[in-house]
Amino acid sequence: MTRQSKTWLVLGAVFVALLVARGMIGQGLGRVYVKRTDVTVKLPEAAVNNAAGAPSALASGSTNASTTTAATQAMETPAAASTASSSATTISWQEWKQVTPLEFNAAQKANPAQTEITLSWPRTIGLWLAAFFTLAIFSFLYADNPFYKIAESLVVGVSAAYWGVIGFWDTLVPKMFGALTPGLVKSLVQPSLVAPEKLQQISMIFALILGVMMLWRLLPRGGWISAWPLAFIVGVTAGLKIVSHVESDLMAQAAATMKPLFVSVTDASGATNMWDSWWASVANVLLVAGVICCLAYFFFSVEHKGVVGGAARVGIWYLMITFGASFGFTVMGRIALLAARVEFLFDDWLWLIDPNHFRGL
Amino acid sequence: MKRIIPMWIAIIGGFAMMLSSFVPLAESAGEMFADVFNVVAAIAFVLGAGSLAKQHLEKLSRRDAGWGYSIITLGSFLITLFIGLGKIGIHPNEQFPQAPYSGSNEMEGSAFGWIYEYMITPLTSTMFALLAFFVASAAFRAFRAKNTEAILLLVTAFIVLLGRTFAGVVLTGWFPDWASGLRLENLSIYVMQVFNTAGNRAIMIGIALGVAATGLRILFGIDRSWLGGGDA
Amino acid sequence: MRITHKVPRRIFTNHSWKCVATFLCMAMCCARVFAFEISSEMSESVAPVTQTVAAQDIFAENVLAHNAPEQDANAPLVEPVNAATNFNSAATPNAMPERPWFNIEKLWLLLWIVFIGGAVTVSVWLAKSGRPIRIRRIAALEAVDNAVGRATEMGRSILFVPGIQDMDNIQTVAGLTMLGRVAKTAAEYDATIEVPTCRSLVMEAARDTVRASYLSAGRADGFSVDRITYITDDQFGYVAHVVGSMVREKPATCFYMGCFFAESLIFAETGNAIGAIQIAGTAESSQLPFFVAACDYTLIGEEFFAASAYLSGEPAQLGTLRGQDVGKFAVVVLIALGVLASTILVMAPNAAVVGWFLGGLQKVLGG
Amino acid sequence: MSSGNFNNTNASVRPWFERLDRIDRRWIFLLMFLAVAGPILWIGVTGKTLPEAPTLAARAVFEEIDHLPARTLVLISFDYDPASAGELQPMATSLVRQCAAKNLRMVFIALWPLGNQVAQQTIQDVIRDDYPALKEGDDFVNMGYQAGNEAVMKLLLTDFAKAFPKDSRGEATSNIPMLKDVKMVSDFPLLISISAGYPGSKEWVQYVISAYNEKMNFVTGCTGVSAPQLYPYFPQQIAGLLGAIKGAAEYESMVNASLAVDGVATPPKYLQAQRRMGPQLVAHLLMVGLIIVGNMIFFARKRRGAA
Repeated sequence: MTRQSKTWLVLGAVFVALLVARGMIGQGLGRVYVKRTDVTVKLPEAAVNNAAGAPSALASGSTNASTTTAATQAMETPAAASTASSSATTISWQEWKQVTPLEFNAAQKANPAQTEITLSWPRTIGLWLAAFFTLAIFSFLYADNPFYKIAESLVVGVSAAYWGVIGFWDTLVPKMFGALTPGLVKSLVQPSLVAPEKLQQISMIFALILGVMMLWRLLPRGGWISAWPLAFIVGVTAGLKIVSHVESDLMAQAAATMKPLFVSVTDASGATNMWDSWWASVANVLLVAGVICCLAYFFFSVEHKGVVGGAARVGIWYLMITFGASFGFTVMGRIALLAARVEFLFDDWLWLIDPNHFRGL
Repeated sequence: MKRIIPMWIAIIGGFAMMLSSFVPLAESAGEMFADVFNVVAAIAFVLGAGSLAKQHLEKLSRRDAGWGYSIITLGSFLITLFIGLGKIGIHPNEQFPQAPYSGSNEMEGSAFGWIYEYMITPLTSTMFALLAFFVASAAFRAFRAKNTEAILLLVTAFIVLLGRTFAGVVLTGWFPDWASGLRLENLSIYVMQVFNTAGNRAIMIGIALGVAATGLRILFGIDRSWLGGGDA
Repeated sequence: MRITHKVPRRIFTNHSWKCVATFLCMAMCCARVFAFEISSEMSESVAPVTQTVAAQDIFAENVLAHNAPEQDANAPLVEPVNAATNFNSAATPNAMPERPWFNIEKLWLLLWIVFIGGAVTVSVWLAKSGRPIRIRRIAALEAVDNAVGRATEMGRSILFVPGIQDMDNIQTVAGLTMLGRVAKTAAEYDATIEVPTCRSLVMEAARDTVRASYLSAGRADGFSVDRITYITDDQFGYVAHVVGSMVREKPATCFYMGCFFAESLIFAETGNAIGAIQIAGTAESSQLPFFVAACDYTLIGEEFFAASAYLSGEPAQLGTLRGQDVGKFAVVVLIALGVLASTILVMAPNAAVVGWFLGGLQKVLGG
Repeated sequence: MSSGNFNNTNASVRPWFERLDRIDRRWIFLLMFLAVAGPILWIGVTGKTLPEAPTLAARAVFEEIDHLPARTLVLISFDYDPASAGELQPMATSLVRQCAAKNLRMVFIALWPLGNQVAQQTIQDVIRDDYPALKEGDDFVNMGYQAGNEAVMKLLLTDFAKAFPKDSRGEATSNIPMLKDVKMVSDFPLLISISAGYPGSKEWVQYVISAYNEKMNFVTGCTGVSAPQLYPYFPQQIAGLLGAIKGAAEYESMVNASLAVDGVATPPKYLQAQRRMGPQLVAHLLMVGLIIVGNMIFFARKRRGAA
């Protein structure tokens, strides 16, 4: 056994021992409780006949998948209700909202036989999985290891699919199908869809053509045509960005730099405050000089020698100060992120701390 | 020919878009392009998915080192895609019960929502949190007074870091009022107001010119390397 | 670097006529617009007059503001003007009921673009006609050859990350042009180059670019599509994969060229830990500090956009860099004049000519 | 990712700075983890928070609100969504608490779609729970979200009722008693924006505050990322500025101190920011320490090299 695997074994053993010990004392370890609510919705009269066929296709999947504790009740939801009798004009389902352990305890105290607030196994398992993933990613800081590789493979697969799904339901369906087949989208997905304008339809047909050209690559011949949509995208991007950058960066920033080098600050009595005036003037001088020197650094067709060289050197100093300040300012946000993960481990998972009084410590 | 047509497509598209920014009637052209682009990108996901599937299937069939992890990637990819595209376990939106797919994939308690909350969020946000460790190691290694530039970088970062804590306030808080400008917290504000503004402004002006020149190189057909043209 | 190209003096080369033609079109548009402005001022007498009056008022307010006791003189001169004009246009939304075919408020923006376009066109034309161009050394770009050569020597791969944004971001496009250059050098040195991408479209574009680079280096057989892969659209999913493969494959050289956000430091620190030579370039100013701190070489902002032209060594491309410099020079001169005028104005608030001059300068910059 | 492996065999021969310079960076990682985890655990278990010494920008926010006479109208814009609530919610909670305690009349608006939701939550947590005497319509009103970004701000310059024709309950603006005298945005002596980006503080300054700098005061709370862009406006256009969780903690401590009642502990919801500052302080000190040690190594080695 190598030294490294020994280290891993010892670390793992200590960790599991601590975890078991933690589970024995206090209120135990992370669990998630959910509260059930029954939702019954009336189908609009007109829709009952039209949609009667469609929901049944979805019926078997209409249970709340992650809360299998109540799967048996959930199985008889929407379509069961709407297909059981043809006169049914309502559909119903159950929703589960996460509640704090405090609420669970209160409900149990009031009525030990209550079934409204229950332990959610899927979410509790999810919580433990999330904790495992958090630790697996942190383990990368020590060395690459199988746990990290599992987490990495999983996050790649899941997130790629996630963005694909988002692209389909949030972009393709409302934008493209919404413009080209509004009837279908209206009846299946979004009854509130506004009828598309002609221009919108044309642009979406155009988009579809570009998309098909892109996919042409998958065919054995004629893949070169996919260069056309790419060229269109690159060209249009270039055109758009030239305008927006010149407007908001070049012109606006240059205009903001036209400051007087000498300022007189007057206080409440109307007298000039020499000290403040001096500081304000120095600030403006430094600012204007800085902008010009930094710009000198960016000159390409002039060697950095002589006056330009001197200015460029001062410019680099300014840039370094800028970078140092940004670095220092960003640290706080980064530490906040780590603190959030640590809080997740200590609070949600290990129940070591309870800053929000969710468990009434 | 295979390079000339795309080049002209880019040139015409680019100039048309540039001019549209100045014509009130065509002001929405930019937004419309954003829509078109998003749709094309969403369709092109098929290509990405194909590449992803191909690399992992090849790894599997070759039994490369770590092929087991490819199973995890492929499996999780397909399962998530299936659940998400089919809106498995999503009940309709309460406002539109007649539309079977009106429910949102992100709703609490759905399978897709579960994947997001208990897999994607912890994995990606922990990855993000690794930054806290890396800023520390980068600061230890890189912030050393090797030359004037490094000293400026280091001293500014030091002042700002210290000024962001209670310790910095305690350290220089006793400075008399007339020297209050030298208190760490005020010093870091001063650095932000003067030096940071100057530096960022110059960077932005430079970037604007750089973007303009890059765009013009494309629109004038001078730079065709992006076209797969290599040298013009 | 001093590049002297002796190109035969042909005025209407393939590119120049295109550049000149487009430039002429733009100039004609401007001329038309000028004519439009004059005629609209003549025909619509009421609205423009109120606007001029308002503009004078603002200006007077501005001067007053500098002497008013509670107003700190450090206040930027620009914003009040901006806001007040906006306020005016908001207050009189019906000044122009019909939508004109040209947005007159953006006239100066158009002129700026025409100016930069003209500067670039002329510089390119001069360069093509054989004028020597001097371009200063950019250390990061001088290092590219060595960095690629190092990978070949060590028998390891090169990692190229073209940012995490899609093709509708100009930084990604600039990153891909850079990829073209690096891939060509890699093909010449017979080094392998890996390009993991965060978007499907970027993957496709990168494949085209690298394929063409190998082709032009005469090594079409060395190109493999499988080294340019799509990972995932998710920012940190992508990061997890890239840093994981970095510690496993240990590339000798890493390039980060494009639009980066928080992941910049994760890449750079991991690359540092595996001892890779790292060259970064981005215009994302919030990420520059991290690249500067952790990479061997960093292309800062404008340098990043200049990189592809610099590496190409072609006179036409280098000419565009000089065009950029002309634009920068104009900005510096305008800022200097503006600073001078506003300083005089503070000392002598009644100098009407200077005030008028400053107002004009503000207008040139869209104020 | 093991960095250069430490060579144990001749470690004892090397001077201290060489050993420290070649230190495995994983020790730094461990220190960072302890610097963050330790304070979280300590604060979580004991419930104590670290002291705060308010800086100028945060003190200015407190004083701007503190000197307003009772019943003054205050416009509070919620320009953020739950994604940035970690940084901004403590500010929002404390700002509303101070306004409620001072008996100012608060008008809530939102320029971010989800801003209305966080505004409602804040109203529930602070006003309804702790200041139940305040009446909606007389003492506070939530006008909800209005789409249009800067266009809404420009409209506010001339016509408040046009920008926000009804409140989130559906009551017409003209029927709301506390808004009777409000014509436009300059009728609010104080504007507060809690901002996570665009549209937010910067746009308020550009479109509203620059037009009414003498009539209105503006204080704002913003995320750490956008704070550097706002500092140039302080203190001329922005009278008070809370930057990131640090600004929130400073301000929170001031509000808590001003409203403290002997013998009654401050509820945890008013301590969110100060709780989060614990790990920040220790981790920042660690970073400062690391920079100092790094430079000690550098200079020690330089001297050795020169000798």
